[in-house]
Amino acid sequence: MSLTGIKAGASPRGFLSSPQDAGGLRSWIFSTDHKRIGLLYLACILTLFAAGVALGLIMRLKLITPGNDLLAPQTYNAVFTVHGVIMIFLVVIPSIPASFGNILLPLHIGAEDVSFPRLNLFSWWLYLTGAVVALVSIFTGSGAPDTGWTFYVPFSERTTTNVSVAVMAVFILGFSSILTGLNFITTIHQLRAPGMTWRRLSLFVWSLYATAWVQVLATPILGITVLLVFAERVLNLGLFDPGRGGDPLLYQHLFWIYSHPAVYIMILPAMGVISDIIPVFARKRIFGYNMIAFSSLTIASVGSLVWAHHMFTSGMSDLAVLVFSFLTFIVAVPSAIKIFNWLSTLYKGSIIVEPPLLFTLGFIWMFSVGGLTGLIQGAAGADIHVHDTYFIVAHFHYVIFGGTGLGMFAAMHFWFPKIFGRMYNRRTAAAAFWIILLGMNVLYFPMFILGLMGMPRRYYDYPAQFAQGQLISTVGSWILAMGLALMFYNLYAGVRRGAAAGPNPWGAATLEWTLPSPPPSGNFAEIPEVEKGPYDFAPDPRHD
Amino acid sequence: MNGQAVNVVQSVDRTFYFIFGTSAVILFLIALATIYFVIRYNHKRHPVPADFDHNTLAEIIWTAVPTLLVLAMFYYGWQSFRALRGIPEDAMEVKVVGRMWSWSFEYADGRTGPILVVPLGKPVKLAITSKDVIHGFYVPAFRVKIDAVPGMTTYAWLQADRPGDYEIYCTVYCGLEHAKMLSRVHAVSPEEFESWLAQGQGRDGKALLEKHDCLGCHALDGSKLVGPSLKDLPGRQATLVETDGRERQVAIDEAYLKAAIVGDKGGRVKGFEPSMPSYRGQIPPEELQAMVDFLLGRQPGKPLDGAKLAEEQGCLGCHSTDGSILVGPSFKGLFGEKTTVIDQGREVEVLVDADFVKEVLANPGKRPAKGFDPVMPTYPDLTPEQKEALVGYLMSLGHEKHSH
Amino acid sequence: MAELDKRHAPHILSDRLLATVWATLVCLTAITIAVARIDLGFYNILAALSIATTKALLVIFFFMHMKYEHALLKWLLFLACVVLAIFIGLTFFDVAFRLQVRS
Amino acid sequence: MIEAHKDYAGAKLGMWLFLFTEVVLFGGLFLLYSAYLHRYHLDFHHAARNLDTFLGGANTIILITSSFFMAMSITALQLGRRGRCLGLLALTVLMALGFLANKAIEWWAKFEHGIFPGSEHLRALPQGEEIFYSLYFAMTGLHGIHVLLGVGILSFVMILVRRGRVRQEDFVILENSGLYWHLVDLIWIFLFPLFYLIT
Repeated sequence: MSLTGIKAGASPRGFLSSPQDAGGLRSWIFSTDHKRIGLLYLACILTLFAAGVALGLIMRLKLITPGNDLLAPQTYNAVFTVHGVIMIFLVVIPSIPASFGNILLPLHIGAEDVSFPRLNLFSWWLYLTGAVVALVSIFTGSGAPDTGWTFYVPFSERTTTNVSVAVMAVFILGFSSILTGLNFITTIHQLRAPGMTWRRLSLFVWSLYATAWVQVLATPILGITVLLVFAERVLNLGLFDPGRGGDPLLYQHLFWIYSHPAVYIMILPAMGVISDIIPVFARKRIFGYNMIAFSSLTIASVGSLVWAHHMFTSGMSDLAVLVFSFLTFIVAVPSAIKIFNWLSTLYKGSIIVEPPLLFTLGFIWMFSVGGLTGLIQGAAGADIHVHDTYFIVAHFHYVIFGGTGLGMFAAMHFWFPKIFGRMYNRRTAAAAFWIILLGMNVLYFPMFILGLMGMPRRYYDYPAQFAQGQLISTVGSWILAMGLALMFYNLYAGVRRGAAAGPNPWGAATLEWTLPSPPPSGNFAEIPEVEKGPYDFAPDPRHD
Repeated sequence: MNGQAVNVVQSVDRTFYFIFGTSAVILFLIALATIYFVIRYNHKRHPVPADFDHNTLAEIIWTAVPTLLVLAMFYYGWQSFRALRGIPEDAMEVKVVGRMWSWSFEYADGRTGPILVVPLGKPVKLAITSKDVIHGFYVPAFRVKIDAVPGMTTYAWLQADRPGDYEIYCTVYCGLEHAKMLSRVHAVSPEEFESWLAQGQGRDGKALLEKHDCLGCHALDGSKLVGPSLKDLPGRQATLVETDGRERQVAIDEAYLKAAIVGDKGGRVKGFEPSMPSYRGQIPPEELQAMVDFLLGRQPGKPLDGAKLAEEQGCLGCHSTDGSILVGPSFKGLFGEKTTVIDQGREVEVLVDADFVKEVLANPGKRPAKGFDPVMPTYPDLTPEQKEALVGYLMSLGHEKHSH
Repeated sequence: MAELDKRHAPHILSDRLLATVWATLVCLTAITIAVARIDLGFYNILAALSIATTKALLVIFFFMHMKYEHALLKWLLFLACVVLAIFIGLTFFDVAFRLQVRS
Repeated sequence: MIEAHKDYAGAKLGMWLFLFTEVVLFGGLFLLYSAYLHRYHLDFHHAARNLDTFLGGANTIILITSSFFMAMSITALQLGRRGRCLGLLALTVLMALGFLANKAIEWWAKFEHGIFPGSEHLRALPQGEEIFYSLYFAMTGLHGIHVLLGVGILSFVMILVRRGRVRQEDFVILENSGLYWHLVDLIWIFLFPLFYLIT
């Protein structure tokens, strides 16, 4: 699309510029424009991500040698709890859907906004409220929560720390997530542009759709669960307390009924991002569109049935171990299919290596490590040994940071020129990527070994035989931090001083690239008629 | 024996290596493919992309093959899980109790201890539970892990084939000292095990403190762990913080210690978390008494050493035992004699007997000795036993003079 | 592409139909109380839940207009109920088969 | 500013999705209920005997009737009879308040007997009965909060109807509030037999 597509009189800064009479912060925090809301989410998420990373670095520093007393035991316990709560509930779960989902969903389907723009803004306010309440729980009352992000009973009922406030924060955040999911499902059903059939949806939208269903149907279980923990602490209700006839394992069931599917809330949108980026840089239609879309739905649905594989050592029935181990292995298949489809898309393409593709390849590698080590945990017997050890810590950091994190960074580098109308320095971005990749592996790989050696997680101190791995891991954390700093600095510089990017720097074929960068407030001057699929590149594709 | 003699560790490890090997190959192929494609089909080398977007045969293959592979993994995983769960019928049962933040192991004869002693070559069945929150019982060397859940008993088993010590960890986060909830499996020859078991449980106070897991949180050497140290308690005071934040001083005496053990001391000790679980109804009275006696420095069955007590309480700083006059009258020859005191401004003769000594200890300013400054402090913290012991001590010094 | 927007004008339910549904619901309530007074053991719970489900379906299909909604919405409702049933059902693989419940 | 969507079907789809989340929210409690019923079925039978079937039955009838009025009020507005719609809505809210009053009496009576979460009396009962009462308070309490919210929502909708913001041509807000109210009724339809009738 040429520059003539820009509406006459449209600001070159598109939705980023405010009307004359309503500038400033208010025009952002009360805006119902999905792109502004998406950017607000992105800003909050990245800020909290930085906070979470800082806590992670502190923990790694504390663990650099055995017997180190940089942090008091109670402080360490609070730090890993807060690191988990921030990273899971405030960063990773909303990460891609709330930020890029909001920005891109209406653009991808050719709509002027989501179905319920005011509800969308309300979701963000709820998110902000949840974040504030979470912060309040850290700095007030009898000390930051020290339960781990899982809030397992009966410990979470007994500890005197500020758990009651923390679980309310989780409840509020859950509500925010539900409303976003509900909004997205309605939008995808109702607001697709003429000609935008289900089979012309981008795979990113498909992944958002699958994710949204998990958000709507699983999150309420978390809501009621944390409400009950709150009620046990504050109202003296006794539903999980073993001293009063309660069954603490039921808490774990309820918790994981949400929190396992939450892993798919985290990873599916990243897979969607990857599915959208690969064809663009291979200049080739996505391989197996139907299978990828279908596997998103399969992962979301079967993935909701495997929760108790977090409980193989909990003392639940052996039959349940059998059933959930089996279901867990079944859900591995659609993930494998996605990987093979991505590889086949690269096969015989005409590949141009740009930062978004680098992060995408990083995603494939890291997610493969995380996914494949997950198989060890799915196998009932092998899981017993590695459960609740550093092996798990390594596994989920590979999946969530290596997967969702790199997916998010890929999305940031891919859609950056669209959102800001500028380009970052691509060489610096590539350098940052390699440093991040190196740092992640030095940080997390030793944890697999530590876990196999028997090092349990959530230990503020450890016996001497684990010292070497812990030291390497801590060094890795510094490499990773440098890489992240470089990447964020580069993006920030791009926002400030980057060269103008033009409407479609990558030569991509989804609808958002037909708009000027940044897109104008109302998106499309008129609702487009869609006549081709999201990956049907023009015959002479190369833009340069 | 009964088909259960399969080596669990080998079974688990076989599953692990099978999955690990398969995964490593797959990972290698994926990584290789991405790198190869990016180089081989780089736009410089391969400017025109091929135009295909599906291949039914390939898709069927790469759905079917992973499905078969994961089903095989599932099968092996389940087999090794069954090996872990299939407890041999001839196993010796040991009860395992987790509590914040220590393990305790109880054998069939009621003997308990903080480490798990097992005989070589014999399967040991562990019946595991918890007194407070969920803990995780983990022995990496045996690939054994199962949660200790309050209100429930879970089971595991292990069999040691080589003598030695194997670490036990807690794997479910359980609060402040989760990282220090360590113990070990001590594997010894069956003969050694039998003789160890035959020794029976120690019954002295220290052994009992160990038995009831006190020493996981309270050191005997003065160091500060989760709870205050139990060293040199007699005559000390504790600062309690009540729930409303007010602080008060209490004497560490028998009543206090007993209340503290059952969770009734009415506040937390300043500088510590109120994390001590209540032992109400869990410790037989005679064991409780033995522990308290030990903590208060009493020899069980023997009276307190009055001389030592007088020294510890600082009496001898003002009262000599050799007749010389310091700040107060000498203890030598004091007991059993008449002495002159000031009672409400008047000089009165009183007999120094047990009642008088106790009165002075409780309220020295009431009837101070004539010729001395009324500077003696009160000793409200002394227990009745301690007072008796001091009386006895004074009596012995007085008796000495009479015998002259 | 708003697929739910087939704009068959909103269906208006007559007061008489609503009153019939209401009367049925009241009768079912009476029946369920009556049935509960007969001791059928396990079947008491089954009967109570069957009647409750019938009542729920009446409310959903008439009071909540589901009878007149697009098939998609019916399927989604079905999906939500199935998901909940599966959550409860799968949990019973543990709850009903745990070796021993109390120490 | 984008003009407000008049996507009637979309608004209803969104509302139904929200109702699904409500169903699943209560679903977590139903899961607990079924698991504990399996574990303590005798205790549950004993404890349920202490609940007043008459009060519970009366509340069932009250809610069903209020649901009925709610449905009729939508019919009335669809036919353009605003006064009748308002009257029926008022009746619905009145019924809801009646339900709450009834519930308050019932809870109060329990409190009088020393039955409230964590009470000495409860602690002395068999564990299954204590769990039963905990579930009873949790589920009817959460339901009660929903009734209270419903009263608020319906009162607000009454104002909108009066002001003509909700009218014959544009009544999706009324319809969605109705859906919410019927859901509250639906939940109670299940709570009633589970707590009052399993003796």
